[in-house]
This record gives sequence, C-alpha cells and structure tokens, in this order.
Amino acid sequence: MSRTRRTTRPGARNRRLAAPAAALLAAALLASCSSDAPKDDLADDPAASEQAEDGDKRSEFFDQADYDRQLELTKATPEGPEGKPWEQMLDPASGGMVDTSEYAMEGGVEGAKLCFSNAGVFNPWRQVGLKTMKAEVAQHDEIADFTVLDAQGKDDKQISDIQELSGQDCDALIVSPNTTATLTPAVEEACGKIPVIVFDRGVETDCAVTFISPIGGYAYGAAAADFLVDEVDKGGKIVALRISPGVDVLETRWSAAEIAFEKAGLDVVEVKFTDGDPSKAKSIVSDAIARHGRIDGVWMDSGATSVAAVEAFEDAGEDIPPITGEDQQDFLQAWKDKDLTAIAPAYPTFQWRTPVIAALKILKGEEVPKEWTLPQPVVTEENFDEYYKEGMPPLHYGACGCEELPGYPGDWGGE
Amino acid sequence: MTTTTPSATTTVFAGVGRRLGTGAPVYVLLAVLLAALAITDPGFYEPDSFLAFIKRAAPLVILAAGQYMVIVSGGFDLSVGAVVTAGVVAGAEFYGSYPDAPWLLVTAGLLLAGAIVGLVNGLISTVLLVPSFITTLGMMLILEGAVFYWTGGSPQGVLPESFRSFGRGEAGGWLPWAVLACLAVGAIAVWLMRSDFGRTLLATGDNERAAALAGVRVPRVRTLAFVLSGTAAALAAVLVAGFSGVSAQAGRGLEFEAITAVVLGGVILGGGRGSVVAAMAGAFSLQALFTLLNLQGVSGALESTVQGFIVIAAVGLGAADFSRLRRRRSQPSEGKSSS
Amino acid sequence: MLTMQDVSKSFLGVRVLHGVSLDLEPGEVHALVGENGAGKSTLMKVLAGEYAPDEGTITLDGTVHAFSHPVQAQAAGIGLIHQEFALLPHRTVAENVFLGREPVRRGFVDRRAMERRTAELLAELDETGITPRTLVKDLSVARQQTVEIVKALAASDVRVLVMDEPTAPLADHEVELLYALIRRLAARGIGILYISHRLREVFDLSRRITVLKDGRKVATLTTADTTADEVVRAMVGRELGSYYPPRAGPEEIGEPLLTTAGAGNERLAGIDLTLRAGEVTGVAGLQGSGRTSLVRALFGAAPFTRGHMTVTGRALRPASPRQAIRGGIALVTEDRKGEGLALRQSVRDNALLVTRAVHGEGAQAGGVAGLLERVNLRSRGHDQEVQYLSGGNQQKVVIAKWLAAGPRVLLFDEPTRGVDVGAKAAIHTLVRELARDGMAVLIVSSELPELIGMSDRILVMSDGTLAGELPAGAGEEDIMRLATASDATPEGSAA
Amino acid sequence: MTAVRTEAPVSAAPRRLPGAGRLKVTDPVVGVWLAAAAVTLIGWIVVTIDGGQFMTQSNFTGILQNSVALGLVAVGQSAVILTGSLDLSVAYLISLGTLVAAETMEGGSVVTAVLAVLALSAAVGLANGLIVTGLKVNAFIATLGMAFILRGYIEDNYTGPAGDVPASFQRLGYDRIGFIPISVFLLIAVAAVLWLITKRTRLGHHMYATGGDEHAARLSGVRTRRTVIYAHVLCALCVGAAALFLASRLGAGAPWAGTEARYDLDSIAAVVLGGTALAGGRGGVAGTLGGVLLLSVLDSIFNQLSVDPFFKNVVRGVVIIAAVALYARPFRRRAKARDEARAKEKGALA
Repeated sequence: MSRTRRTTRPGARNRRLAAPAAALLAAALLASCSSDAPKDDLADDPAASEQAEDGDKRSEFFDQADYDRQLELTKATPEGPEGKPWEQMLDPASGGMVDTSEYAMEGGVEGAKLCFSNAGVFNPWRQVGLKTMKAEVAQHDEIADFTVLDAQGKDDKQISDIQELSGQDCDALIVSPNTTATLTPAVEEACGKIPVIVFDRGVETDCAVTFISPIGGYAYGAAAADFLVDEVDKGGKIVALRISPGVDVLETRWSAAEIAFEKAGLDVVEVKFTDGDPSKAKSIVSDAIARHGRIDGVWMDSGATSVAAVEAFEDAGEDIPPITGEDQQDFLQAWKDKDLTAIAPAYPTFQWRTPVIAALKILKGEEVPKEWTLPQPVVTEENFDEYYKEGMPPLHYGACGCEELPGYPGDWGGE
Repeated sequence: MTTTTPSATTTVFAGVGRRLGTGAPVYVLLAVLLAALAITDPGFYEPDSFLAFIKRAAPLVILAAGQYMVIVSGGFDLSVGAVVTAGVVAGAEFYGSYPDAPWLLVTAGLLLAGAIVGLVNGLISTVLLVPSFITTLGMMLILEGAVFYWTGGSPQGVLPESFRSFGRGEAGGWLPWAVLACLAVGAIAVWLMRSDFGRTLLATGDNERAAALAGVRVPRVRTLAFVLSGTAAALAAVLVAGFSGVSAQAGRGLEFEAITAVVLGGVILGGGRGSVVAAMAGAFSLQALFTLLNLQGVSGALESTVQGFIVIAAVGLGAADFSRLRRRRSQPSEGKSSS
Repeated sequence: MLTMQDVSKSFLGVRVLHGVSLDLEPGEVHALVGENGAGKSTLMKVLAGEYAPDEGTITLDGTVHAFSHPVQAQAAGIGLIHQEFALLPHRTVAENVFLGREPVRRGFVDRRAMERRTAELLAELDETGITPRTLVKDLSVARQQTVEIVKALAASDVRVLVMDEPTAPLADHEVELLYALIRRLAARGIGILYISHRLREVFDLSRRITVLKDGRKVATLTTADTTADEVVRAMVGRELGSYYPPRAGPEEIGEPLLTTAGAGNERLAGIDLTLRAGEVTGVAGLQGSGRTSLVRALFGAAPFTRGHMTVTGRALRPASPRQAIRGGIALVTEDRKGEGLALRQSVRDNALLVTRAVHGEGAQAGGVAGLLERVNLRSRGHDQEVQYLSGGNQQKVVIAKWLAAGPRVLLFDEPTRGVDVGAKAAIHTLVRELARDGMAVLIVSSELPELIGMSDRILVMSDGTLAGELPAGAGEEDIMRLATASDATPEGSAA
Repeated sequence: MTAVRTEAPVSAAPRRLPGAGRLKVTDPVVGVWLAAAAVTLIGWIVVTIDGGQFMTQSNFTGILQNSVALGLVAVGQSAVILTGSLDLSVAYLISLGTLVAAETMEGGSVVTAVLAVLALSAAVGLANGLIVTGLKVNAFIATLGMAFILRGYIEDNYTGPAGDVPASFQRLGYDRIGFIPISVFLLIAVAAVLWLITKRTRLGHHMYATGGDEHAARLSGVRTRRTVIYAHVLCALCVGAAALFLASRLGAGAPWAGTEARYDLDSIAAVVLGGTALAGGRGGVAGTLGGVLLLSVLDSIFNQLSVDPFFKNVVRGVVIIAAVALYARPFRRRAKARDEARAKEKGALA
C-alpha cells in the first residue's frame, strides 16, 4: 500500500509500513505480536508466514472480535458535520469522551504552539498528508507556531525527536508513530508533560489524550474482497498482490480478504509480494496470465501497483478483469479512461487534518473521544466523482479532504 | 632465449583459467537457470513470453553493461540506482510542466542528464582523486535527495503513452523496443570494448601508471567510463518508466543488482579483466533467477535468502576456479620475476 | 651447516627442479646463478618454506626440516630477502621489522621493546640513518632493503640468509654499502645464499658459485679458480664474445634529433644535450644524480620547467608523455611491471597500447605481428597475457609497443634490469639495430659494463647536472671520478 | 608490493621527515575532529541567527544519543575496512539482533539475551569472514549476499515489531548522567576496546598489515586469512552491541531497525569521513568516531533549522565527497596509485 517504503535490496531505505492502526487494531497487535506462542512457532517454521491458506496461519493475525467490529463500523453512520469526514467520528461512545479542561490554555488558544513528530515523508501518501496538515494549520490564525520534526523513518530518531519536542514549550504534541511497539516508551514519557495526540498508527499505551485513525485493515481488505465476490463467478481465478510479507496491518487486510474468498469459493491462484514496485507487480501479473490463461479478478492490499497490474493485462492483450485499488489518482485515472470494473477502498489522507482540529479542541478544553475513529470511504462507481479530481498528479490521493483548503490544488501539485 | 617450462605450461592453464575463471561459470549458471525455467514453465520459450522475459531483463542488462565499463576501469558506480529513480521522477515532473513535450526530446534530455551525472562522477574521481566508491555513494545521496526535494516528494506529471511506448510497446507489433535497445546496447558495448577506447580502458584498469606513460589520457578514459555508465542508467530509467510508469522507488537497489550481475559475469572488482558479454550474461542470469523464484512460488520472503545463497555460491565457484589457477601459476611467475 | 639434498619440485605436473643439491658453510657467501626459469628462485622459496618440496630434504645444523610455512623456516634460522620488499610503507620501521612476531607483554604489543630491539639491530649494522619510528615510505630503497635485512635478523638467530637479486634496486655506491653489510653478516658466521645476474658482484662476494640450468644443477665452482666466461658458458652454453654489438662508426651518426639548452626543473639544472640519429648515448651517475629524472623530463613525465628543447628540429618541451610521444619520443622505464606493461592484457594489446592511445590506429593491428617478429619475441601467440612471459620477453613487448608508434628518439632506463644473460644480449643487439635504423638512443644504466659496452659516448650526471662527457670505451674509473666529483648526497633525491 | 620508487615518477610531493604524517593537521583523524568542532561552531552561529538555541543541554544530549547506534556500527565497520574488507550485511544484522534481543528478554533473562545476540553476531561475522577468505568471494559481494540471506530470514519469520524489552534494560537507552546518555559510555567502551585491539595488540598490527599489503603480510608470517576473519567477527560483535542498544531504546525488536537507518552505507561513510582508507591499512577508530560525531552534529543542525529531509541527503552527499577529496590531496597521485594498486590486489584476491 502507499504507505509502504519497501526497498528491494539492501542499501535502500525502509522496507515496511508506517501503517495505520485503529486502537482496537493496536490491541490486536498486542495480541498477535507480543503473544509468544505463534511467534515462536513461526521462528521454527519458515513456511509459516507464507501465504498458506491454513487455519492456524490465519489465527496468528486474525482477530474475530476486531474483524466483526470493523465491519460493524463500516455500516455505522458517523457523528459530526455532514461532508466533513475529517471532523466526523464513528461510535465515539465506545472509547468514551475525554474531559480536556485540564489542558485548556488560559486566555484562549491564541498564540498556541503545536508540535508534530512525523515518522517521515517517505511516500506519496505521507507527502499528501503532510501538505494537507500544513494547510489545515494555515487555516487557523490562532496557531502561532507549528514545529515539525521528521524522523526519516528511524524509530531511534523519532524517539529523540519526541523527547526534544516535549522538552520545548509546545502546547500540544501530535505524533504519527513510525512503529507501534517501539515508540510507546517515548510517547508515555511525553504524555507526562503535555497533551499528546496520536494518529495514523497507534502506540501500545492509552496515555495519549486521543488516538485518531480510520476504521482499519479488516474493513479495507473486506471491502475490496466483497467487491470481487460480487463481480466474479464461483470458482473464478483470483490473483492477490501484496506489498510485503509479515507486516501486521497488511496481514489484517489480507486475512479479511482470505475469509471472503473462501466463503465465496473463489480460487486464489496466486498470492505474490510486489515490494510495492510497479515493474515487479507487472511482471508477476504477466507471468500469472501466461500460466493460468485467464484471470477473473485481481485483489490488492494497496494501490501503489494497481495501475501496473492493469497494464499487464493490456500488454497481454487480455480484457481487464474486476480489480481493486486505492484512491491514488493514477488508478482513478486509469479507472476513468479504461472504464474499469473496479473498487478503491481508501485509507484517507484527510485524517491528517483531524489531529490539528483535535489539538485545538483540547487546548480549548472541549472534550474529544478517547478513540477518534474516522470514516473510511470506499471509492465506487457511484461516488467516483467525489474522489476523482481532474488535473491532480498521479500520486495524489483522492480522499485528501483538501479541496476546500487554502492553496488547493496548486500546493498539491494539481493545476 | 626459450620460453621455459613453467611459464609455458602455466600459460596453458592461465588460458584455461581465464576462460574458466571469468567466462564459463556465468554461462553455465545461465544455461542451468534457463533450463530450470523451461521445466517449471513449458510456455517460457514461446516467442512472446521469451521476448517478454528479455524485455523485463533489458534495464538490468543495460545497467550491467554500463557498470562493467566502470568496474573494468577499476572503479565502482553506486549511483546508477539513484539515476534510474531520478530519471523516472524527473521525467514525470518534466511532463507535469510540459505535458505535450515530444518523447524523443525528453528521452534525449534524460540520456544527456545521465551522461552529465556520469561526467561529474568521473571528474570527482579522477581530478579530486576521491575513490569512486565514495564519489558515487555521495552522488546517490545527492541525486535521491535533490530529485525529491525538487518534486516535493512526488512527481507532478503523468508519463504520456508516446514516452512510455519505448519501454512498453513493441516494434512491428511483436518485437519489444526494449529488446532492440538491449541488443543495440550489447552491440555498442562489444564494439566499444574492441575499439581503441575499450582496449585502453582495460589497460588503464589493469595498470593505470603504465597506461599513463603510454600516452593514455587516464582521467579522460576513466571519466568516459562513468559517462557511459550514467548514460546507460538513464536509458534504463527510460525503459523502466515506460514499462511500469511513475514510481518513487523505480531504481531502488538496482546499483547492487547491477554490480552483482557484473561480478556474476566473472568481472574482477578492481579492474583490468572480464568481458562485457559475460557481464550482460550475468544480468540475464540474475533476472532469470528472479523469474524462476517467482514461478517456483518460493515464499516472497525467502526469495532474497535463496538469491543470497546463489549469488555467493556462483561467485565463489568462479573465484575458486580462478584463484586456484592464480595461486598455481603465481609461483613460477614469481620465480621468474626474481631471476 | 646447511644442505639441500636432491630437492625436486613440480607445478601442475611440470618439474621445475630436478633433484638439486646444494650445501652452505657458516660464514660463506654462496652465489646462485642461472638463466630465467632455471629454478633459482623456486629453489630458494623451497628453502624459505614458501613452497614445500616434492622430494628431497633440507638439513640445517644436523636437523632435517620440512617447512610448510615461511614462519617455520624463519624460526629455524633461514631468512629470505625478497627482491620485491615485503614492507608496509605506512608503518614504522619497528612495526615492519617485527611484523608477524610482535613482542607481547600482558596481552599488548610491547612497542618499547620492539623499538629498542630494532634500534639495537640497526646499530649492529652501523645503520645510523634509520630510526625505529621512521615510516618506511620515508626511506630510500637502499634503506628499505636494510630494513628487510634487519627484519630477517630479528626473526630468529639467523643461520642462513637468502638474498634474491639484492643489488637490483640499488645504485653503485649503495651496492658498496651492501657488500660491506654482507661481509659483516658473513663474519658473524651467517651463511649467505646470493642470487644475482651480475657476475661482477658474484665474483666480488662469493666463495663458491652454483650454476642452475633448466631446473638442474650444472656445477658448483669455487670462485677463486673460475672465470666469468666459464660461468656464463655453464649458464647459457654460449661464449661471452658476442656480448656487446659493435659500436657505430662516425659515418653512421646523423643529424641531431633531440636537443636541450639550459633545460631544468626542481631536480635538474642546466641540461644541454644533443642526441643524434644512429648514436647510442649512455648516461651514468650515482643513484639520485638525476639520471631517471633526466629521461622522465625528456619524456614529459616529470617535465622540464625551464630551458629550451627541440625534437626532430621542431621546438618541443613536452609537458606530458602524450606530447613527447606525439613528438616521436619513447621511454622504456626501469620498472617494467609497474610502469611498462598491463600485465593482465595480451601481448597484442600491450604492443598496440601506445598507437591506440596516441594515434588511435589500433585498427591496423596487422603491423604488430611484424614488430613482435622484429624484437624476436618468444611467446605462445599474441593472445597470451604478458604476465606469463619471462622478464626478457616482457621487455621485448615493451620495446615493440614503442616501435609501433614509430619514434625517432628512444630513451631506455635500465633496459636490462631483471633480464637474464641470454636476453640481455638480444636486447643489446636490438638497441644497436634501432640506432642503425636512424633512431637516436639514450641509455641510462647503473651497470657500468653495459653502459661502456653499448654507448658511443657517455654522459655522466651528478647532482642533477651533466658533470661531463666521455668518449666511447672510457673506463669505469673515469666515470666514477666524474660521478663522484661533486658532493652528490648519497641519499640523493630518493622519494 | 614493490619498493617505493627510487625517483618518484609523477609525484612532486616533498619528502616527508621521519615520523611526519602523524600528528599533523593534514592527518584525517585530527582533521575530522577539527571539522566536527568547526561544524558545531558554525551550526551554533547559524541556528542562533535563525532564532533558535543550539548550545542547549537537550540538544547535546540529542547529538550524543544519535551518535551511539551509528557509532557502534561504524567502529565495527572500521575494523573490517582497515583489514581491507567491507561489511554490507550490518544493517540486516542489526534488525535481526534487535528481534533476537527483545524476544529472548521477553522469554528469559537479559543476560541470556545479550549472550544470544553476541553469539548470533559472532556467527554471522564468522560466516562473512569464511566466505571472503575461504570461498574467495569479494567482500562486497559476500556481505551483500549475507545481507540478502538475513533479510529473507527476517521477512520470513517476523511480522513487524516483536518481543518486549524489560524496563530495567531500557534504562540503557533512556537514562543519562547529567546530560550524557549512559549509552554513550557503551559506545566509548566499545570504541576504546577496538582502539586497543587495533593499535596495541598483535591482531591489530596484523589487521593494518593485511589491509595495507596482503602479500607482504603473508610473507612476514601473518595469518592474513585468520586476521580477516577476526576482523569480520569483531565488526559483527560491534553491530551486535548496536542491536542491543537499539533494542533497549525501542523497547522491542524491529525488523527494519537497521535497514531504515541505512546503517550499512552510513557506517561506511562515517568510516571514510574519519579518514580510514577504503583500500585498508590506514586510519583508525579515533577518526571514525569523529566522522560519526560530524554526521550527527549536521543532523542536529538540520533539525534545528527544520531543513527539508530530502535536502539533508544532498548536503550529506556533498560533505562525504568533499571530505574525502580533502584527504586525497596531501597524499597526491603516488599514494593514489599505490592505494589503487592495493585496491586492485584486493579485487583480485577476494
């Protein structure tokens, strides 16, 4: 998925996701990552994290409760202003609302200083996100100063960054953790000093005033899978393209899809890892076509490589089967131009606006939900035009919620 | 005087060694891999899919050819991966501002830019005497940083079909342009290495001082090697961009793949020995290996492990043959040196 | 003291030593001579434990040894001084002397002890110019050689010292110092095996001479009752008579091809010389007198910065080898492997290197065959890598390389260094032929006999200037007188 | 290696006095520390002009803290490079190290974890050494291959962060005495040990010899292969230490702890910045530390000025090239030629 920085070889930088996780997902992580049993089994059994469709394999990543809850939330109607998903919240009651009066700045939020420890801007999703966040800040004159430290994807550095920021005179600290587990201590330390807002990926502590994120991986994976289930006849051949093995949040997407495919009796003929590299993805799909003759559907755990997959079919002179992608502009473009049968679950970049809004709420003493779960839109034939924006760059994200913001579209590279 | 027994025989073995040590292993490896491919996927040798394979291999093969020039002259070029990434991104960025620029112009522009990067690498290494490993390592950081700094992290433009067809489309509907490019580069490389330039390049990599005293303009020759490598990288960028479109990580790790390919081809790091054909064969072997692992359905995760083992083994095999012969013949020849 | 009995050694099934026997007495200097590939060095390396013999025994002081590693040989008291030093330029003298056997105290290298002992050994050899902490790269070659010897002495209680062409890198006065050193070592009861091409040295130093040919021992002669001719005969089965080709008659000497006037640079001053077509000019001088600087300046490798120079009548003061080559000058350097050849390239590629680099006429590769014929190269085809050729044949390739460029002026720096007697003669003849063909030839050599034998006139250099000129056939004494006339610093400008 | 030529062909470099070339400002070791100081000063001025504070305690703490991980790796890397080899597998070894550490600590005691990590590192280092010396695979390829192997293993067995480091051990990553993080003392300790080994033990002397001139060293009875193997093991152990530190800092093992920070290339860069010749035989640990410090001071300055992260890379690249260009100058061509000759030998040997 687009949050991936996957190096194909050593010497290149990151090889993983700075990925999202709903609070519950974070819990799931606790369950999966730090639970010893499956992990140790794994260590002995190299085949384990292979895409084998065996049950115990899934049990390692799959958490029925989270799964059900996430599918639940997809149906729930969000509270909050219509048409402003970044201010909406799903089932805030579950985590309860937090009274933030203790953080309220006396004399109002005028001249507030916000600080942001960013995991990095190592991929288009994060770049679009950061632009969006900065635009949001620009909207609020009351924010006198907005300091961003970029960890360039280094946990070690982000820990130092958080320490440094909580040392400075920030009124509130926004954190987009590079890694769930490893930043917990640093965040806890910061919680003691200033109000902390965590978003995108979670941390294994609830000391943050609020944790902001969309619904999560199961919902994403299921949405895409269900679409194929509807479009493809029983027994149809499915190719599943995944970014990289053993990355928690991607596993949730895949495990959700796996269930759906099995239930519907679709035949998953290939499950391959693309490293998020289009040319590799294209090669894989071409090979798949060559070997299986006909492919009836393509499932993706992320958008980065979906266009390459589409082209693989074109170059092979085959019709493009139902395919899933993400709200990345190049895919939406292909969808429009080639009139694909497609669906694009989004992991919305508009969530980068919410932390700023939340921070101001907190500093005003207004209450915020402990777990601020944002809607997770899915781009379909019907709502296509809401997300497809003429003239935006190929690596732009439709669900940026940035259309109204100052500087749009220029600052996002559009014309 | 007569050529004495030791030198006589050792030359025989040296000859064998030269062939065994540098050439043979890679061709054997390639043959084995291709055979394995044929077994795993009977359809592999149908014209289309085989052409598709070559098409996919083309960028790496071209990179290897360029890398060979640098390595054989006694250097390293770690910047090629960055050149590819930069090339793809810059291309897209350029089209962002001038959507209907003629593809030929943009391609030429990229090639020129690649050549300039190579020129800078070369000048820094030869004039400032910075080891090329460091020069190109620095260049790698600079390019990656610069291009993303310029594009604010992600390119703004879309690559039009006209531009992409070179890496994506076919000539006459069946022969991929990439394959043609591959063949062309191969032909040029072979011709170059037989030309005066090629021979002096080898001599320079072998003994820089002797070359200099023979009137070889060493800095120029070595710089030219970097220019070729840079240009090849840019060409690879054009092909990659064509094949799979805009990507912010198009060239990631390619420098290591290219060097691995060249070494697989039996070219000695340090210069002075090795054939460009073998280097390109090394690239094909590597690509074949990737495809094979892919077809075999080796766990995506384990792929790199298998790859690691095979690379070490293959190079080890070549080195073993060669080094044994080197040790043997080194003895009498040392003997000579002192009598 | 030392006996090697019926030593045989084969490489890849090819015998390079056929049951060679040899014995050495305490305090004896025993010379070992023979042509290239005669097996001298192999024999010595067997002795020094670098190769294990296939057959035969090595007995030292009554105990039989079978060395499998140099260290064992060293421990047993056998030291080998390589022609090519095994020294680390960036380490100190002491560190080099004790490399591989550093004294250890409480787990750490005892540098003080190391340096003390080094100082002692240096003192024993009255070597004052070296301190244990000097970096080797800052020493002259001669002193580096001394360090090599000290290294051998420090290794153990050395009983046998093997010296492989020890004078090759040395200048004459340094050779004298080395002689003194060797005699001192011998006086201490150390047996010395002395490998050399230079019969004069052999006769100066040795008590006995063992001659090897094609891996067999031909004879062991007592120096006192033999002659150079006898030895050479034993080595090559050829008379010494045709050793040097006849000189040029006055009618053969033509117009000047290269002249300099008041030329100089940081090493040279006031160089006025004229090289004429058909003439072989010799240049003598002590180490550091500027001989090599002179040829390198003429060739543009270390260019003149002052003065005037003409080549074939046109004004040309080359600033780079390239210019010199274009002007028709060629230089055969003293360091064949380091500067003359690309060892891993083929004979053809080496022979064509200059034309390719300068004239870009590599295509006319046809001509090369004729040239290699002309220098009468012995090789297994033109695709053979030059590293497998003997020193003599390598030198012929170097010469062919230059002839391919069609030069008018040929500069030779130590043309026959590391070349055996047979090849020497061939090269000398060739040089003379080239002169006859109308080239101007300049030869720098530290071997006075060669210089006297080859030259039509001899220029003597001293302290970066031309100290004088001597006619053909001048005696060594006259040369040395001129050479040592001024206060040439013994260290010279060794880098 | 042939004798230094009697009359230097190309070089006009003035003759050095005995003992010169040490303790000189042109000496890279001195140079890099001066550079680090200079950069600090400049950074101070620039940041102050920019309206920030540079000479703050927290900032110093940050700089030191950020030097530790890279420092540990680079110190190890200098050992191999000195010996004329190279290690590109460090990044993945770190990742694996953190994982092993964290998981073992989760299950068993800290001690066993430390031992486990060091054992793992030693094993990998040994493997590298054996491949380079035994199979005669060029170090570049050998360790690159090792990197692939480790990577595959990690990806195949780990799914994101794993294990859990007890608070007691996390203190290593977080505690400090005054403004000095205690992990800095770990770095100093390791560096000191490496310094002693390289400068004061036989192994060290042999490492310099092997890197300087493999052939000469062997003729002098140095067991060059063994030396290379030891060097690789030493390097790997330092990497293990780095892994332990990172584990304590991250509180868990991270499969990307090493790769995302690019410790492989960065460590080499730091070593070279520190004036160690890539061809081997010259340089040392002291310089490397200077190089590391220089890099992290730069980073801190960029942080203070909140420079675009992409731009940082540009500057880093320029700094590395510029530094080495400066070092290359005093030696001049002759040294260059010699180094290349050596590099060549290495190429041919490995």
